[in-house]
Amino acid sequence: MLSEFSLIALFILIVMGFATTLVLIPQALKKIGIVPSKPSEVKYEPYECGLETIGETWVQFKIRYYFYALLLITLDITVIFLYPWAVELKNLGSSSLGVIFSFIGILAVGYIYAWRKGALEWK
Amino acid sequence: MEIRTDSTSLDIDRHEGNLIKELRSSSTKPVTEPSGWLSEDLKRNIFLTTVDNVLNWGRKSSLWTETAFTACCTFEFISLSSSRFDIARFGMEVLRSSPRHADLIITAGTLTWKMAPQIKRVYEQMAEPKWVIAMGACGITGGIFADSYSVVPGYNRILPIDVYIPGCPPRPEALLAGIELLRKKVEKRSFLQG
Amino acid sequence: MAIKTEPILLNLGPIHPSTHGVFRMRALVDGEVITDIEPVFGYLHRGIEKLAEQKSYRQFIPLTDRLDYVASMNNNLAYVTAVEKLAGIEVPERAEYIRVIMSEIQRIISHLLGIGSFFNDMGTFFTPFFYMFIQKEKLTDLLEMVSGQRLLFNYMRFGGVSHDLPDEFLPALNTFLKEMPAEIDKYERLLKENEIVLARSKKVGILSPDMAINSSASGPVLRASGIEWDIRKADPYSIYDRFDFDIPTGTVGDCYDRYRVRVEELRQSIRILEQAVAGIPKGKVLNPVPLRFRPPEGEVYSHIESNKGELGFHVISDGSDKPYRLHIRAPSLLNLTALRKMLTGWKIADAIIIFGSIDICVGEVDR
Amino acid sequence: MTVAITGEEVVGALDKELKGAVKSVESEGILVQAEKILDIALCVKNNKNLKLDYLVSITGTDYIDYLEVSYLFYSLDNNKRFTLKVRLENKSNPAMPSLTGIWIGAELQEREIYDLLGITFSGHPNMKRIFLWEGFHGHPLRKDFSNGN
Amino acid sequence: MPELITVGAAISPNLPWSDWQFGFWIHLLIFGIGIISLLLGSVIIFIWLERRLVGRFQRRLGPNRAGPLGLLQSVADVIKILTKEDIVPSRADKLIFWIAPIVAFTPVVLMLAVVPVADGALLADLNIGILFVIAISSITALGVFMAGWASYNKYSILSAMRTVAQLVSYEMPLILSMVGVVIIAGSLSLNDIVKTQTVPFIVLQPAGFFIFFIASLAEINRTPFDLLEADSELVAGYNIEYSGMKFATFYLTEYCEAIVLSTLAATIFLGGWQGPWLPPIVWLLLKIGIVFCFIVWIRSTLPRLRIDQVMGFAWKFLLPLAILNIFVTSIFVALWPETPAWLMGLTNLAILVAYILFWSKLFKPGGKAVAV
Repeated sequence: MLSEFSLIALFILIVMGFATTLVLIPQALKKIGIVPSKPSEVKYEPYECGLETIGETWVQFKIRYYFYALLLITLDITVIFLYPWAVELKNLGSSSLGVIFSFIGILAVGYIYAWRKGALEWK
Repeated sequence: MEIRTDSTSLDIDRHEGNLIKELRSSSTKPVTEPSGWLSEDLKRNIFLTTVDNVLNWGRKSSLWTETAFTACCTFEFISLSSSRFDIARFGMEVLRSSPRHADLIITAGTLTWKMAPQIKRVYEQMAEPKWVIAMGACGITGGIFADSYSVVPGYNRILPIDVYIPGCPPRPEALLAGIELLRKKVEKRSFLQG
Repeated sequence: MAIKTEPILLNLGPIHPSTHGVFRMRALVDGEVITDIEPVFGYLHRGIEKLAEQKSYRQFIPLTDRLDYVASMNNNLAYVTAVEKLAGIEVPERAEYIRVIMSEIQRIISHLLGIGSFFNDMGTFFTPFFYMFIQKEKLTDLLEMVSGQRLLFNYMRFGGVSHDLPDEFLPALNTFLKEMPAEIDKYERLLKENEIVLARSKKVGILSPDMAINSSASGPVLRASGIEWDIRKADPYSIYDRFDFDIPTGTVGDCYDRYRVRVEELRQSIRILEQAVAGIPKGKVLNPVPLRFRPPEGEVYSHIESNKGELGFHVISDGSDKPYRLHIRAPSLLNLTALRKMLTGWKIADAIIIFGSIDICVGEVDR
Repeated sequence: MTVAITGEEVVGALDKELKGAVKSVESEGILVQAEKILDIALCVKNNKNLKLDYLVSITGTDYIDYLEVSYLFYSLDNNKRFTLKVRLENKSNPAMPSLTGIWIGAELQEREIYDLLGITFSGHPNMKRIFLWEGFHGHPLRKDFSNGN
Repeated sequence: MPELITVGAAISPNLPWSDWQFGFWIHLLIFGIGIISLLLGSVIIFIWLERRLVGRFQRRLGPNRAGPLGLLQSVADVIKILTKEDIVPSRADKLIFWIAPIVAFTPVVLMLAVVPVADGALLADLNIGILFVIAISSITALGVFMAGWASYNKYSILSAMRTVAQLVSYEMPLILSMVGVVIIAGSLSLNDIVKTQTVPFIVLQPAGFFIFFIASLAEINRTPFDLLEADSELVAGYNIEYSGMKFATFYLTEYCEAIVLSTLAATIFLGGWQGPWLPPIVWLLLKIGIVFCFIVWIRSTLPRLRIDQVMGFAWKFLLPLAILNIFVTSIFVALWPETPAWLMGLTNLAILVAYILFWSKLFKPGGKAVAV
């Protein structure tokens, strides 16, 4: 079984190698002169509808965006228990149903609590 | 730094006003086409022609326009990319709004001095190789508003122009002919021009 | 305890895919919500009112085309009726009918483009826009038949219109009028009950009636807030009192109502066109006026119901052949008075939709 | 038909002390002193039978020896219209009170008159140039404006 | 189901090179290069197909001048973008700016490693195929966020923030929608799932397919959820400062994601390479094309949703439906294993329709009513 993952690991290397060559081709072509390059000071300033950017760009952003990431982590744990159960449900029979439904029930309580508290709304 | 649009906007306006004044005083003569460097020793024709043809064919048949449309000619360009005079046939219906992706800027409309620094900045931020089509009488000489106090008499004061298309507004067929002219110019471009 | 976040100053700048031309808004954005927004005008200010003082009355007609470049027939009509009112020039019967036909065709074109770009801002990637554009191309052919131009027509003169209708104009207009209602139903099937359109535009950017009156909005923006005020009914100019049509008004005054009012106005324009085509008499189309035309000294303000709202020309003449002062009451500029209050507090996605639903034309805003 | 309210009718509707501010009465409008314009406008707007609640347009004109600003109002309910005129003799830096307190619609139009004619409106929330850029010399719609481009 | 014993070599027995001494490397070479070239070839074709199809939806011709029927249009795009100038903004975070396209592109190609092209013909027959796909698919969100944050541009920052919100919150419905399929198939390996699909799972699990398709539409940032690159609001989204080949990598990623989504939908729900007459790979490509055309159809008709509606839709509508779907399928499989296929499919469909009707009463369109 382990060699399957070694195949995947080698494939990851192949793809990353391919991606980096894809990105680095223009640098090589620039040396030959096929890719034109005229550096100018204005060209490297950020584009904002034809105006200079005013004020800082990397600022403290609203927490609202990250909140869903926290919510995902809490609900992602179900996957770790759901998938093995789902694979073996045929031979486990009906006894495992009760276990899983109680597990999902506990999780649903947390989910409904978050819902009622308005954590899901986008304030 | 706390930014209140009302209170601090006056000095933002004043800063932009100075930019406009500088540009207005400095741009009195038409900007000529920047002639690329052509060093003699690199003129190996055989190698050039095949690579040139493939590159120029690629660039010619996928010109992406930058949405820097100002006034009435916009609607003639839109009717060009609509179902009747379909410019998508030439692969040009991709309207990229960021100058980094675009390689052709069609100046559809009158250019005023207040807009000039913005157009110049967007042109400079476009990635090489780039081309400019001056569309309409306002683009060529300021057209019907040439003697107004706030109109730039022609885009070539600000940008180097490749193709001029007369007409106020030029018909879509005229615009298509202008684009054909530009595609011929792209075809004859040697990549050594940088 | 909310962590203190800093707003960023975002330029929805002159070169932006959905600002309908060169219009700029400086927005103070906190995360996704706009806390304060300031529109910046003037990127297309060509000084038309100053140019008017250097041109004779007749030379100024082509300049009126470039005001609201989607409604050039209505701009001509407004300017020409103003000077006729000042100088007391009579217009033949057939010319009045032709003017009403041209004005209503221009209204259909402008509303089609306005609705199309409203849905472009909503993100439908040009599909409804190109469907409406096909109908607009048919109308452009009609106007090209009459004036030889596709967009800026310079067609009307003092005392009538410059050319008579070619013979194949009225049959072509009739075939268009027969097929247009079916096309409008096609747009309705695609967009009217679309859940995403409803979710994005219902109760978004509400302009209350008294705020609309106080900020002197006009046209579909005013009528969408529930005020029934249309110059064609309130102060009928040319021969609009002979046609019967009704004025669609909205109830809530949100983006959806503005879109509905424009669609209903399309249907009303078709009704007017049918009656005008049926009743058009024969006869000459122009009472000629001398080239170096000198209206008497005086002052006049005349207004018409252009596509964006009440378009008025305030002409002051001192007896010479050049107007002493010519002020243009631009509906697009005054519809933007309440823009700052309408956009504050909404998200960027809503701000683009609300701005799109007001449907301005920058040529008219900046003159 | 949008019928014009006659000057006399409006002067009759004004309160006593405002009558002094009326300089002359024309067929469709009245000429008033610049300082009293706020009270007259308020009275015209809130008067029951006048009800001129819709500010249509403001036009500024440069008659060589004075600057004239004319306001046009509608009453949407009883379909009436009325003009209010103000003359400013001092052309070096003309100033008059702004109507944005009563009609929000006046904000952009007054900024346009400030930009193109140079009349400053006191009490205006955002008195800046609207069309031209800060640092533009002169006001284009003045008759003595040299077109130095 | 015979236990697949991999004798020495890591690949299933019926491949010709399975017992050869260098079998492992040959297998890697053939399938590795095969996947990348097949993907790039299909991207070139699908870009052209999309532009033609959107053209036809808008009653106009698509590109037909570059080469016969415009087939060389995408090739021309590639040549032009390859020789475009590379711009790295001065105030950008250089390292992350360079790495972002690679981090965004790699996971998309990796997902194809576990997709069977024919019986047993896949790069690595992991017995945890679906779990691998889910784990890898969340890395693209990271790549897109890096791109948005590193390019020091206000619009791309907003787009990066929206990535965090949207791509993350559509992970949950995506994961839970596949649990129903796993319960019926009884195995995680995609190869076994395709083999057990005597009846395509879309018939057995319509609710599962509904959630899977909508959640992955949001994952690949396609209308009506294309908030990341909302070109009418945020000028060009996260790739506003990228030009030349780095921008092409993002453009490539977008289309690779669309193709990978169609492949996953085809293998998991439409019965992968199974089909009566044609060879298996042709069946797979046909099904991919059908799903892709459906995506293009949606793209050219529907408008875009707002960020809070997208979030509300994921957490309040899709998630409960996914849990309900698992609930119902597990009861069927556990208590009543030999139910006829049509009955299970019908009840699933009934639950989906009832759920939608129940929700349509609650969700009234009309954002927060702010009167001015």
